Amino acid sequence: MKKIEAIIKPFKLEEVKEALSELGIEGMTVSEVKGFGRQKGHTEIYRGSEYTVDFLPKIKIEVVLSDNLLERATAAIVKAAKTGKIGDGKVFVYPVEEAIRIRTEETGDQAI
Amino acid sequence: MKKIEAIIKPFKLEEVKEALSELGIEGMTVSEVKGFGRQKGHTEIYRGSEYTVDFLPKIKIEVVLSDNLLERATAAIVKAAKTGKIGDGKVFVYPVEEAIRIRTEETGDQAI
Amino acid sequence: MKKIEAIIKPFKLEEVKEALSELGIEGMTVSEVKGFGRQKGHTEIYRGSEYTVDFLPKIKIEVVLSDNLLERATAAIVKAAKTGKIGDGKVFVYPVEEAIRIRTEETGDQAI
Amino acid sequence: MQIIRNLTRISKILTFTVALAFASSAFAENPPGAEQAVPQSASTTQIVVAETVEVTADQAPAEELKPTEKFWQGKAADYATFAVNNLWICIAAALVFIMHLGFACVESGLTQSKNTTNILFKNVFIICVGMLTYAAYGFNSMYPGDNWTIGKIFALGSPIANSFTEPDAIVSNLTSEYNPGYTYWGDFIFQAMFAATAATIVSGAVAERVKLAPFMIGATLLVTFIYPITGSWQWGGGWLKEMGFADFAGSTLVHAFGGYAALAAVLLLGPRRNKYLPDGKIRPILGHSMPLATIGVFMLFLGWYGFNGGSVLSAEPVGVSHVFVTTSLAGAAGGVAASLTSWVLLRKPDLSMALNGILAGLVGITAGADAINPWPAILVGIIAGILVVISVLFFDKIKIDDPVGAISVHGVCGNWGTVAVGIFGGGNFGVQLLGTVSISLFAFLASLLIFGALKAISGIRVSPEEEEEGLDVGEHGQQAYPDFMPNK
Amino acid sequence: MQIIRNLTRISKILTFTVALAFASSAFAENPPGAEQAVPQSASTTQIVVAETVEVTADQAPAEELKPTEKFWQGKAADYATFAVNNLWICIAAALVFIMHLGFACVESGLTQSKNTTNILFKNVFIICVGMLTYAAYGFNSMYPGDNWTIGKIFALGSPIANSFTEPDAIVSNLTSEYNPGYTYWGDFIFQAMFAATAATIVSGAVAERVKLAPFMIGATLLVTFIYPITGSWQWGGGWLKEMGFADFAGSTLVHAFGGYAALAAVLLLGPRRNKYLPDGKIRPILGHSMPLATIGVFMLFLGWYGFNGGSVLSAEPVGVSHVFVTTSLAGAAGGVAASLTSWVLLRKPDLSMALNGILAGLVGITAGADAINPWPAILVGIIAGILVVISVLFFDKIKIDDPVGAISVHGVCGNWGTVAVGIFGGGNFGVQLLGTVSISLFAFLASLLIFGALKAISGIRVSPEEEEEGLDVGEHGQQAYPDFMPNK
Amino acid sequence: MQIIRNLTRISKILTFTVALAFASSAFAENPPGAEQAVPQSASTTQIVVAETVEVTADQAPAEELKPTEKFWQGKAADYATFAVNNLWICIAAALVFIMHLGFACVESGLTQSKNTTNILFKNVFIICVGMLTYAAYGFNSMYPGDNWTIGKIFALGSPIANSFTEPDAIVSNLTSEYNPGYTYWGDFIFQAMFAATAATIVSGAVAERVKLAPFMIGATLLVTFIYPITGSWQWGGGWLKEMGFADFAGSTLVHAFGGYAALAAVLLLGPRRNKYLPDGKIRPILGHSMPLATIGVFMLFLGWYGFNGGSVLSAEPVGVSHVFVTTSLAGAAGGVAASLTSWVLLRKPDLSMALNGILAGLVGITAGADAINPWPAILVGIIAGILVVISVLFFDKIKIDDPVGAISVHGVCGNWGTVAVGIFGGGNFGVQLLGTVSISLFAFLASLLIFGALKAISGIRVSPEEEEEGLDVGEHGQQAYPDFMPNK
Ligand SMILES: Nc1ncnc2c1ncn2[C@@H]1O[C@H](COP(=O)(O)OP(=O)(O)O)[C@@H](O)[C@H]1O
Ligand SMILES: Nc1ncnc2c1ncn2[C@@H]1O[C@H](COP(=O)(O)OP(=O)(O)O)[C@@H](O)[C@H]1O
Ligand SMILES: Nc1ncnc2c1ncn2[C@@H]1O[C@H](COP(=O)(O)OP(=O)(O)O)[C@@H](O)[C@H]1O
Repeated sequence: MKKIEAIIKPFKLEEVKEALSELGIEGMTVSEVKGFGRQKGHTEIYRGSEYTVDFLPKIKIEVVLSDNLLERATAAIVKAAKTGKIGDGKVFVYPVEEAIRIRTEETGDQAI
Repeated sequence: MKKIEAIIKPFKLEEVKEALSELGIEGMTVSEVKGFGRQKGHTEIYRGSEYTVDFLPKIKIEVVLSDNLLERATAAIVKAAKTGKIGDGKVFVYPVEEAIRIRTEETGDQAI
Repeated sequence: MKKIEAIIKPFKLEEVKEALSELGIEGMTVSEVKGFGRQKGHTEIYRGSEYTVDFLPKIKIEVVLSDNLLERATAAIVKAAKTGKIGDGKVFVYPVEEAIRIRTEETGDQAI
Repeated sequence: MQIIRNLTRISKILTFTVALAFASSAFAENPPGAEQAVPQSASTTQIVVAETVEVTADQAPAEELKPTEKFWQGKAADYATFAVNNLWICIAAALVFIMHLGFACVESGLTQSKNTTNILFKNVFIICVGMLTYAAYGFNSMYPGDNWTIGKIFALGSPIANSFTEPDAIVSNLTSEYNPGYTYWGDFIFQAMFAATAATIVSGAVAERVKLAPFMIGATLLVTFIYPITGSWQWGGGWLKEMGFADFAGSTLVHAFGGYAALAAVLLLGPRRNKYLPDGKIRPILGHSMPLATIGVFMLFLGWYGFNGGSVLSAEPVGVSHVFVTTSLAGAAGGVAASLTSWVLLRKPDLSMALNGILAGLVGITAGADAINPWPAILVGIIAGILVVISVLFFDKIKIDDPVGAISVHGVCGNWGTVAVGIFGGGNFGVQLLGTVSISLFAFLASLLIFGALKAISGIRVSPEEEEEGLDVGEHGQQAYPDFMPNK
Repeated sequence: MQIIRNLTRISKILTFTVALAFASSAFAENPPGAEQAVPQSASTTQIVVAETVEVTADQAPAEELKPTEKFWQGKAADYATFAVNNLWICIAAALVFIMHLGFACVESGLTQSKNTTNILFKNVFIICVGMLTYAAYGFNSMYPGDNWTIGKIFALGSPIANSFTEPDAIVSNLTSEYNPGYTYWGDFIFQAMFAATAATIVSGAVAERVKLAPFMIGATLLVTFIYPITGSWQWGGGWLKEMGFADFAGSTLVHAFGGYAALAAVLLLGPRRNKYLPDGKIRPILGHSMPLATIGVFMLFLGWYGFNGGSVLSAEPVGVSHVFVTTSLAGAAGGVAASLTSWVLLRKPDLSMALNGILAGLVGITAGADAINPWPAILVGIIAGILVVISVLFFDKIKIDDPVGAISVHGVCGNWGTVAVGIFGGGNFGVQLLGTVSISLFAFLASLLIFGALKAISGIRVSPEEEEEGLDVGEHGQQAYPDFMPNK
Repeated sequence: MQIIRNLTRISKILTFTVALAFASSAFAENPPGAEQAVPQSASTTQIVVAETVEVTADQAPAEELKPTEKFWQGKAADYATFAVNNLWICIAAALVFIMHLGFACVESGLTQSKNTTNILFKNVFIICVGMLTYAAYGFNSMYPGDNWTIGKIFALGSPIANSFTEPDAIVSNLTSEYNPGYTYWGDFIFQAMFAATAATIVSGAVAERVKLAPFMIGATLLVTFIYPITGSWQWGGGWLKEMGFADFAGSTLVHAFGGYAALAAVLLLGPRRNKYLPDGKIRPILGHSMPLATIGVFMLFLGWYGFNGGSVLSAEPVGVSHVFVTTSLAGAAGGVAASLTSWVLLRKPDLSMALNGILAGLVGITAGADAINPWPAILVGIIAGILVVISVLFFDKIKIDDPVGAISVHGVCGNWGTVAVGIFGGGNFGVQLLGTVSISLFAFLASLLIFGALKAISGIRVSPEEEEEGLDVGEHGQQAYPDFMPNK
């Protein structure tokens, strides 16, 4: 099993979700994060003092899936999330040692 | 060392926390996430337009622990978090290569 | 590639960010989390009833980086985040199998 | 299709309801206090300015004058006094109106964000429906004049008048003949604003677990049928009035009424899940927004100037200014006393207690704002401020779960304020006690009956799952603060 | 350096503007309705109390009295009446003022948090600039007296008077000679508060996508030049007035005006991104804060007591109290009707619809608050409450994207309220229809012209990227709720 | 046990305090301005309506009339005028009251969410305690009549009267004999509302770092003892008044007083951590809620109609309506000017600056709202709006950290408004300058002394850790927006 962690632009969430659903992936966990990267933030002025907003709002999607889905899933995410503009985000892949569905106590690929 | 990532129903947090404490686990990190899964969301109407809330509020618990605690910890989490109803969540286990306590610079099992 | 996950005190974020920048690390993802640990929370009273706030606000920084940067990065984070007081937080290191930059579809060290 | 069918249904129901009211107001016997009520197409002709009176008095033949103009002829000074009195009643009504925003904010601020839409909806609904049913029934039930159904204890209500067309009726309802302080309309609207308050108090105490529809029905019944009964006992000239009971602006008639009706509902409902733990510990459930609660209390304080100030029932300078002083000082004293009490008893100054303390002081002085002098008013406020903290702790101890402290603020301090008139305001202590106890009891029993019946029929509590998830989604499908949302 | 240069520039521009206004007010022909306007260093001398009048009348020689004192001599009762009338107009102006907070809260509550600062800024700006341009041009354009430029259809505006110094001018502008209900100043300020309302209505409908600068220009042009034109047709004594049109406080003159101006702007702008999906589905874009929206509606309801109550233009007791009753009941009925309608049609009771329903009822009764009796007023409110729900659904269906329902609430229910006077308030149905249609149409066309021109010149819509990211950052560089921030 | 012991302690302290006040008010020499003050059980008998007067005048023997009824006999018109005047003072007091909600919202909106409960608590506390101490000491210290302790410079305070029982005292305190505009009670309550304002201004400037208890003590001392001193110099008829100083509603007496007291406190406190970085950069600390700040400013604007309008001290039509116009226009001009200035100087239109600009315009016109004509009032507002932006930048440049701009808004623009009366309002420029400088300086020094002493005794600043973590948890153990919480 692998875990895909995708950092994407917030407004791409729905498209990525649908792309994953089409692959038969039925579960994922999503959170709001702030990203710092090549996409530089903007400089703003608040009551006369300049400051840089260099942490931009991003969405993090986490999906644990079986190894055989990995390639298609990353490709689908990349396709759905791409705008071609800087700041589109990243896909990271991590090894997963175990997964358990709390409700049924199933483990492994059954659990996800 | 391993990392357990448990996605649970929000109102189960306290019970899971206590179950872990009983095992002698003294540290964990918690965040609010939204989960998409078999537990279907609900369809609502806002000013006449239907929409589906399919991202449901969940809590993510992250615990890094030594290998020997792993089994007992997952079991404890599963037990504490289970309601038997769909949407109870998942437990994922990941390998951890290193841990450092910032305050003391201890590493490995000492650090967690 | 490795992923560093650092749980730090919120007001140390800027210093850690700068320390990492100085190493040439140009990307990271940040989120707000609550931490439970040796740094005990505080007992408060709300309308006469006591309760314990044992989840304290922390910041989680995630950086994926190439193996050769790992040591320097962890050292830099530890140095920047340390106050010496309890609750300074942790640095965890995880293996990463792949990274993809969505915009360019570059992979591996190129992507981060 | 479905939509159109539904729509037709709604409009039929609504039209029927209004038609009924129309009919009854038009053909029923004249409502008590109103001379007659034949419908009239427009009342544009009613406006008169004393100024004009004098001018026209010289030039136009008297028979062309409108009835009110005729009435005021040669009484320019009385007209001016009547105008300022009536204006004050109207402004005071607007101030009491804004108290309902205050309740909405306090109640939603002191509860969890997952129940916020629900609480706001309840408050919005109650003020709206309360005004309507008070027009349809309550006003005449509460102020029956001589039309008591059961001597000085109960009067059947009826719709308010729709208009006055006969010259005599115009004069006797729309000039100082009706009352030196206001017209029939001014009287109605000021009282209507009071009416919904009692039900709104209940709303806070039952928050975070009561089912919407039964609550709406129960609250509507309370405000429509029950509040006017106890109201009639005193302000309607009933048996308590005759005994010399004093309750200037309603420490008992409005606040204790609401507080004890709330108590009954809370007993029937039970506490929120996980509020009282098996091991005997009390788990606090934190209010989600202190700014909202603070806005609410300031709005209530502001509105109280209308609530108490308007209860002078005229702009009489000594009365109004005296009431402003006692109301302000008692509210302030309650806030300070509760702050200090919470600081000493609970280690740190608790903003929510300070806010409750202000309200406690205001509720406390409401019965005697006219009769109690400024310095004793401060004492009334201080005692109310201490009392409310202890009372909140006490109800929690005996596991009566009142998320916003409504029973303590309105019930307990309402009682205190009423007997305080027997101590500091020249009232008869025994009568004061009797009055506040009997009305509190009646409100409690009536509420027990209504919500008890609803509990038996349909249940009054949401499912444990809905309670966990929040009533906003469960009852309204609408979060108060919806956050990030898939973007397609 | 740069700063100083910029500063000099601003102050030059501003000084120039004010100087211009000064000049025109000082040297221009006397503004219509004001006898003369020679600048005067101070007006401290204007204060007079009837009390004093009598005293001084006995002791001091008459020639030492100030003009207003002289005027009121021997008319102590008329003075009292004038004082209460004028006071009410001033208080009513303050109540209308607070409606602008209401709009700001409703509009920001019903839209996304990333556009909140922008909406608040627009509302703050409009009320400020609206008062200023109404002083500089609008008041005299709307109330031309006999100074029509194009007979009963259009009058050129001019700045309001700066002061009155000649005894005759003082008396004819600052006593009941000007109007039995208010002084020249009271008249101006009450009307000024109304003026900005129309533009504020537009603000809600175009929210979340309109470019700031063009909006500011367009709204300023609307409120300065267009609103006074249609206003003059009725309240300024123009052609509609002469036909017997009735619009008591502005269901059409203010609300439908705003609603149809909004409609034109929305048509030019197009819907928000991703609101109407290619597959025909409508994607709701949730309002980010129900408490904010609720605070807004209560503030509007409160303000409406000034809006309608003040439109009696005096404190005449029957008029004011009647208007308070009809306004309250219609607003309440709108809220209840919309709640029930949304419950039946949309499965669950929708708070945002209940709130819109209250506003719909209030807009509906605004034209006939004086002329319609309480029970028909409830019917007007009920119909408005049902209408607004259907109208919101309808506009969404035809893909006209109005985030807060402004077109439905103010436009559609403004029309309804105006013709309702023809049904329930003794008005001529045909004239009512003609009036509301012609003003709605004029507002629509003028807005189409203004925003159309702005669209051609500079564009009126932010870039898709800015829309995604939010106008708060795009236009203001300022989030409404900035959260965690690097700490160094 | 512990609880009961603590409770006994509190009630002892409180009873003692009140008893003291009682005693002093009952047995002390008559408070200045009040004829006598023998306690009286109830004052229910005070209500009189002119109406009644006339009726009873014919029927009842004169000796049965109450003193006020007797006084008003045959003066029905004067009674009406007095009623409207006094009513206005009372309503104005309620409007000034709501300014405290305005301050609470602005201050919490423009600071971080971790300090919100603390700021709200401070504001709630100040208005409460301010009213009480003004009753116990301030009112009579500020309005000593002839009872100066040190000629025209200082008067020792004493508690307000508790009641008036002798016929002479009743007439001389509760009719127009006291003042043509209000009763003794109306006078007190209007002035009491003003008193707390000065301390509230300080609250904003010291936000996010001041220790709660010392702040509460310092603010209480300021409002109790210092504000009445400078107040007495002008409104109490002191030395500045005699020099011809003009400060209509308190640009200097209230606002500059508060602003300079704040400046001293800020200098003693130092800036917030990490606000001014070692490399000379200024790190902005963003306000956490723009809607809250906006609600606050609108509430302040609304309240200002009472603040300035009530300062006419009667409902005299020309005065009130003139003040409404100048206040509105100056506030609006300030908002527009600050918006444009921030747009030019700071690249984008800054909502927080627009909001500050409105307040600046309002503060600016406060000294001359009666004496300055509308067009110059706009100029006063424009200059204030520009000034406030520059001033905020300036104080930040010299590292004086004022989170909400209180020193600029109230201090600097208070000064400007006062000298503006010397330019546009017929005041003597030199005297105006002298007045505003001497009061600002006195406030600064007194505040320096008070907070300096507190700093020496107990420290006035929270620990760096508490500052990082937020004062809500540190001082109150209560977050303003508590989020998810373990559920057991
Ligand atoms: N090394 C990294 N580790 C973790 N997150 C990263 C890293 N680099 C980038 N990110 C995340 O990806 C987001 C996009 O990266 P950025 O460099 O701005 O643009 P791009 O994806 O086009 O290269 C960042 O905002 C950050 O959240
Ligand atoms: N493959 C997955 N990867 C990551 N998170 C998942 C995955 N599947 C489920 N989840 C998380 O677990 C939660 C519960 O899953 P769900 O399928 O709804 O019910 P159940 O746990 O009963 O199978 C989801 O809301 C989601 O947050
Ligand atoms: N085993 C763990 N797994 C995950 N997070 C942990 C663990 N232990 C501690 N943490 C995180 O680190 C934070 C600091 O830990 P704590 O024990 O309070 O102090 P210290 O870092 O000084 O040892 C905690 O608040 C929590 O967020």
